[in-house]
Amino acid sequence: MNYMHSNKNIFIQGAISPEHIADSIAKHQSKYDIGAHGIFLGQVRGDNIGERKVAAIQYSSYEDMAMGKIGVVRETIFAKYPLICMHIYHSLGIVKSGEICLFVFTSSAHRKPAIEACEEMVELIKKEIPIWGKEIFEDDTHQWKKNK
Amino acid sequence: MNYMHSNKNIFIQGAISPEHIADSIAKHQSKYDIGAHGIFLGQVRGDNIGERKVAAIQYSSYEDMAMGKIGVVRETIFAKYPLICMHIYHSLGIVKSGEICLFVFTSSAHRKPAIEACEEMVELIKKEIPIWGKEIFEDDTHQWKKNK
Amino acid sequence: MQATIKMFGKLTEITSASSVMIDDVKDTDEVISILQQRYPGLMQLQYIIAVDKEIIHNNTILTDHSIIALLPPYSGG
Amino acid sequence: MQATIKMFGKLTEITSASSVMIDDVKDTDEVISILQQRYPGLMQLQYIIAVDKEIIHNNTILTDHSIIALLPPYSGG
Repeated sequence: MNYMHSNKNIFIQGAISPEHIADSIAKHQSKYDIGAHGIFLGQVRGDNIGERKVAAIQYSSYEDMAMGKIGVVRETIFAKYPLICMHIYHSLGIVKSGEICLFVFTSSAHRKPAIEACEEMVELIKKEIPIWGKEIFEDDTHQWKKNK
Repeated sequence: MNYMHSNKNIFIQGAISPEHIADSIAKHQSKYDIGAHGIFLGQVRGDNIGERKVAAIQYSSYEDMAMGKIGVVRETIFAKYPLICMHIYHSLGIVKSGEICLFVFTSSAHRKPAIEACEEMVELIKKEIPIWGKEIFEDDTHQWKKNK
Repeated sequence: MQATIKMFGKLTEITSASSVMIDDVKDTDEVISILQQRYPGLMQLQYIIAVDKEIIHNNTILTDHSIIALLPPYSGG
Repeated sequence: MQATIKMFGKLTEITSASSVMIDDVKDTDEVISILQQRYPGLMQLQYIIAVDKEIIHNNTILTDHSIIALLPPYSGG
């Protein structure tokens, strides 16, 4: 219980590397009660907006508030699904197009809870956690990202 | 179109390594139209069945038939969701408890198609692809796995 | 017609082989009937039949080189 | 009461700062009113208000050390 309610830092400076993801997966191979992992990765798109092309997104957060909200959201998800564990990482600072900015990782004995909790957690992160993305274009202009 | 209809081999001898997963993710970082990846990983549980504990699962397949069925199932999913790509890997032979035996990886511009296609693909693999798992216990006895 | 029948999963324990040959058979009903005589344990087990990698639901006439497969319930993943 | 108001996202471009101080304010309505005078551009922008990391929906009396934050629509992920 201690673990699941922990408000540990979800933020990573810069992009989330594929090696970080591999390490997270490898750490779960000694947990013999896990039968399924759900993973969601958000990747920065090199969108063309008019004449301009997105080169990177610069993320910022109200970190103190985000930490508390993540704790609340984790509890909601653990209360709803029989999860064995859940890990969440979000980038701060610059993440270039093609790089990964969000990593949600859920594990359970059978597949349904891991898959459903992962999907719901992604929605909650976008809706409840105070994070802002600033799209930096190749010509050094910018606009503030809007979530759909 | 050539690519999505390809009946390329999904089978890997033994466990799927976290490094293999990291490599697959890294290969998608040059695709600037991708904004979301959905990943499902199946991991062999060390279940206790009565007095016995599962040490490994030995997977076998009717490979010729499986290859054709995977092609059909891929087409179904690509017709239904606006995916940018999808990769599927399943182990054959021995996969020890704690190791990964199934890796489904879907990518799209926005999150919904990647998440939904990944979930549906996992269901279709379990239902439509001729693969069998033999649970090997620590005492060298075995039983044939039954999917729920 | 000579038929080759591929066996999978638990069925391989009944036949102690991954494939079985039968001479002079014309259709799948005949194949199953002969297999059940040869391996009575087969009658206890659940399986579907594929001919040339397609699942069949009715008795099917065999042609030269038909590949028959007996498939117990899948348990991949 | 002296209040510290943290600004986030696009709002930092209006204030050219990540936080703003205001002296002698008693509640959040007063804070917003003063900010709108100081930074008229604020009136064009969408945001919600948090006091001590909790989102508020009505005018809220400030206490010593209250931390006010103006939060434009989130765009994480």
